[in-house]
Amino acid sequence: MKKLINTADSVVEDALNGLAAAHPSLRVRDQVVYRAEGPRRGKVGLVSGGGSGHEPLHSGFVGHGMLDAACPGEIFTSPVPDPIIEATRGVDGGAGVLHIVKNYTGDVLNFEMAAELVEDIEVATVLVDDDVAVRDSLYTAGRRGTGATVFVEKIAGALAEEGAALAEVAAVAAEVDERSRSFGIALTSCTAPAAGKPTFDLPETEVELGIGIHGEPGRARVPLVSARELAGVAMEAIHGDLPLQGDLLVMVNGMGGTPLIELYVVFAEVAAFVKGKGARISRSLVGNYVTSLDMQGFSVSVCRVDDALTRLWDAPVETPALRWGR
Amino acid sequence: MKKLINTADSVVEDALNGLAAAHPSLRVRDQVVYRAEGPRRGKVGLVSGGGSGHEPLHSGFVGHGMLDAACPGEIFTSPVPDPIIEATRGVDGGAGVLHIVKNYTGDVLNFEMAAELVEDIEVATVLVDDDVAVRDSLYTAGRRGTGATVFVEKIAGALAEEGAALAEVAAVAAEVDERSRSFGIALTSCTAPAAGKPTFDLPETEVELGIGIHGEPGRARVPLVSARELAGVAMEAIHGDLPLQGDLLVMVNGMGGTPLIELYVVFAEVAAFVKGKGARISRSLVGNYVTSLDMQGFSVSVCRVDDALTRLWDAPVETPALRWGR
Amino acid sequence: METDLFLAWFEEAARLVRENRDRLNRLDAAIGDADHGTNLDRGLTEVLKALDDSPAGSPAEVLTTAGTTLIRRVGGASGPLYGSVFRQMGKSLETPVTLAGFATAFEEGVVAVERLGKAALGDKTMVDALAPASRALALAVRDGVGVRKGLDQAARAAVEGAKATIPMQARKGRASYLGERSIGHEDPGAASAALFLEALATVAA
Amino acid sequence: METDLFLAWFEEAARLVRENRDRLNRLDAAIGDADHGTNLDRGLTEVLKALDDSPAGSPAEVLTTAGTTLIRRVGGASGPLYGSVFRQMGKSLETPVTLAGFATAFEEGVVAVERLGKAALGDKTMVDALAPASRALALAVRDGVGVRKGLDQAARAAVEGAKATIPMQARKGRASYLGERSIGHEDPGAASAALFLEALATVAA
Ligand SMILES: Nc1ncnc2c1ncn2[C@@H]1O[C@H](COP(=O)(O)OP(=O)(O)O)[C@@H](O)[C@H]1O
Ligand SMILES: Nc1ncnc2c1ncn2[C@@H]1O[C@H](COP(=O)(O)OP(=O)(O)O)[C@@H](O)[C@H]1O
Ligand SMILES: [Mg+2]
Ligand SMILES: [Mg+2]
Ligand SMILES: [Mg+2]
Ligand SMILES: [Mg+2]
Repeated sequence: MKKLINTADSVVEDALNGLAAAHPSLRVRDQVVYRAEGPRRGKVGLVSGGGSGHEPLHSGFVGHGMLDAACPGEIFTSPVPDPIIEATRGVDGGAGVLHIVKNYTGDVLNFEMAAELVEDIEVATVLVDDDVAVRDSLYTAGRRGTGATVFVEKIAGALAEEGAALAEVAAVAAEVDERSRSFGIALTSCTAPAAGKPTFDLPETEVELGIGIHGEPGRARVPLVSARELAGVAMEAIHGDLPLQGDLLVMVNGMGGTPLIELYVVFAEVAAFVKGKGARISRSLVGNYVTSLDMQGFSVSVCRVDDALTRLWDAPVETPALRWGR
Repeated sequence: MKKLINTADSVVEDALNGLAAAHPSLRVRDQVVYRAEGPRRGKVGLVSGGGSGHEPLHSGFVGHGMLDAACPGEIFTSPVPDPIIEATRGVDGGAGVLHIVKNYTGDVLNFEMAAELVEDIEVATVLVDDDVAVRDSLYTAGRRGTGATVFVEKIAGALAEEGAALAEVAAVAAEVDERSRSFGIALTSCTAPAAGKPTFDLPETEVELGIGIHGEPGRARVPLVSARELAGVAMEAIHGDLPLQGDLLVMVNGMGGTPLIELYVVFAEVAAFVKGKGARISRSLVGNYVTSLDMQGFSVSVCRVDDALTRLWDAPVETPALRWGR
Repeated sequence: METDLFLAWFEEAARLVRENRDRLNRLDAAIGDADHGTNLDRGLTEVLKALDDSPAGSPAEVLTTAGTTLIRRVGGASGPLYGSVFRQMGKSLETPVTLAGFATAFEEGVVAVERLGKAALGDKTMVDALAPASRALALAVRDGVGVRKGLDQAARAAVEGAKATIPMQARKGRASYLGERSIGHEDPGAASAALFLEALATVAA
Repeated sequence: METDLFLAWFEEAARLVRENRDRLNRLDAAIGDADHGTNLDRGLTEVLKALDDSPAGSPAEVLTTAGTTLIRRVGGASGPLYGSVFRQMGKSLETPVTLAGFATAFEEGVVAVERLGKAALGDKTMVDALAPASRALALAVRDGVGVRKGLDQAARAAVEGAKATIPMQARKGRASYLGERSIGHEDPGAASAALFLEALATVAA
């Protein structure tokens, strides 16, 4: 294992120190990342979190127009209730707090427990479950939350910034999740510092289809084909679940180890696919936003936006990883 | 070789199509990336370029407050004179054009030839040569241009946006280069699509010190040590060449395959080092800005800024890879 | 069953988990995210610390401290799940602790997990090791076998239950994302549950 | 020396470079960025195309077309450098082409590269193959040996010159970044320069 770390156990703590040193707009206390300026009276607070190793998710999205706090757990392990409780209290401006939770058993359980333990603050929860690679049925824990988390945090954050009530913010968050789908493909496994070796072995000539963001194996393993064909697989899976039509917010996301030039090659194919379906990419992101440590690969996330959602997407945002309008 | 590409020969072209599709603010024509809105009358035009494989450099820095055009060559191969000539004509607003050239023989020769061939436009050239890993002497081609290119393009771009004359813009670009130093370390080699295999083999337990951004081997090979020690090596090399003092603009740059969480671990160490020298990090960047395809590793770039340069750094910028203030 | 037995239980469980840490991680790597051993190891180390810092006066206190610590220190799915098993047991357990009393409290602990995780027998989770152990305890009580024998039968039932998860397709937790690909691997949580019961049988022997 | 000989020269050079493409890339990988073979291969393919599209009427035209195409299509350091060699030769060459005339034009081509690249003998560049070849041509002319023999001696001198770069420490181009580590490797540009001269000797033989 080759990593820029001090010790496997201190990665998260060391990285949080770096984050604090790099971004005066953030404050880090007890493994929670807050906006430096603290809560705003009357504004709904947004808290998200989950295992580390997905940077910039979630701490890179803390700031004006997006999250109020992020709770990073150990690598690939959801945070425990205590910091979530701390964060919830820390961001409350009297208008209640929204928990944005990616749909993983661990995240769900720990956020649930935290929510129960802060009786004095009104807490609403939205579960993000956009990954079409997972069949949503009685026979699974339901779909995983992946790329759409960025859409949910940005759009809900914008509405909260405008002073909307908790119920409205929770509603728009749920709406964005419903309108979003994602699919991921891995060229290589990732290596968790604690494990010290790749989570799975992938031959030089094969890829994993339908991977999550924790180095879990995907649903199937197929030969490595061209970017055009791989983008096609991802887009067909999404289109088959939520037909592409109208205006689309599209993110081509790198898994952490894939160079930007390759992501643009993929985006070109995704754009061609969308055009072929008669839909239109009205907004887009290309880069590393929801990663899986050093994994090579990509995921595509699509949200069928309307004018209201587009306006909220365009609203000013000022975070380490997403910034425009100020 | 595992890459998200269609064919090794079409990577640059395919990626440029993706870039154009992803960013309505850009226009791509004949392998040149322009601002969509075209040149502004009376504004000095900024043109940069070089081999591809360093994304987001240079095309990701085209936009308000930074470059007017970028000329991406084949992977790791500087562009030929024709597109540079095209770009120079395309961005000229009557106030002349600044060529920002990283100091590599190929880039220097091709930009030189292009500059000679556009007699009717006033062209000034600034060479970026910030890499302290290379001894600057009669016995080398001089120092390489690496991370400081981002500083030069941002600050010169801001001054040009304010309507300064070509001589002033060229002067501030040269000043930023003089005040900047960089040092890079690789954990792995990169794999160029045409070559199909790693440029050099690096054992599991070793790193290359003083690498460039083209997969060239570095000046020395040493055992892989902690992030703290590696950051120390880079910072000592920089400090030994340009003593750290006063306000510093610091970039911890990923080489393309290194996850953000590790870059933050490195940044924490860099910040501690700077503090130890009694200097102060007044501005910073952490992320992938000047990459070397899928190489794992990092580089640190430092610029000793004064208030004037800081003001220009803070000025509004709106490009795919760097954006604030609008 | 005295307080010391329960303290010894967690010391032995911590030792066994540490010993099996990599195996649990490997099992989790096959159908999850490769951290179950790391998570439990971290959690049980904290449990021993907690029991050291505030010596428990009763078996119930030992279980409550253990459960709370797991919830507060482990994270992931297994933290809250194991945490509620022991917290619920702590709530239900009355001193002096008989095998019958223990069996009842254990059953309530299992029910708590099933409720929290919405998991049932056959979903390929820790429940598939915990539930059979609970039934074994109930039978032992009915047949009036002693504590040692009863815990021993519970441990065997748990181990068998864990092995029985191999052919199952997961319906809960990360493993469920793999669909058919989850078949053919032992569930890491079921495997660690078996370790807990083996630990108890060992210290009671 | 007729126009056809010069056309044949570039066809043979293109073939040889294609054949040695990977070797040149490997040499460049050791002390540069692994693309010299790819760059020249791309460039010479374009040169043949250009010579096809606009048939050259004289040796000088062949060289000018080749030089311009290399500058316009190769990029990197070698594009402009090789390009100016041939462009300069095209400028200087007079028809009919005698060995003496060719030698003079070649020397001027070498001088052009030395000027453009600010490189001198011993800097571990293509100059270390080109300059010896030029001297060999001059001697051949002085000794009045025929075209075939003269070009053959030039090719040998170039090959030796290229080999002689192995122990050198690079002072120009990317290789210079490696300092002492550049010692022990043949310079890719010197190696390709030798291929150009071998190609000419072959077609003249
Ligand atoms: N819904 C659930 N109900 C019961 N047990 C579960 C459930 N989800 C997961 N588990 C158990 O948790 C184990 C995984 O624990 P662990 O790897 O520590 O957490 P995570 O899955 O968050 O990484 C699984 O092997 C399974 O036995
Ligand atoms: N300043 C120079 N003068 C003469 N030849 C040079 C100079 N710099 C580089 N070269 C030649 O160019 C060769 C490298 O060419 P190539 O790899 O195609 O370009 P690049 O270095 O831009 O990748 C070197 O091997 C060397 O022979
Ligand atoms: Mg986990
Ligand atoms: Mg090159
Ligand atoms: Mg796990
Ligand atoms: Mg080269």
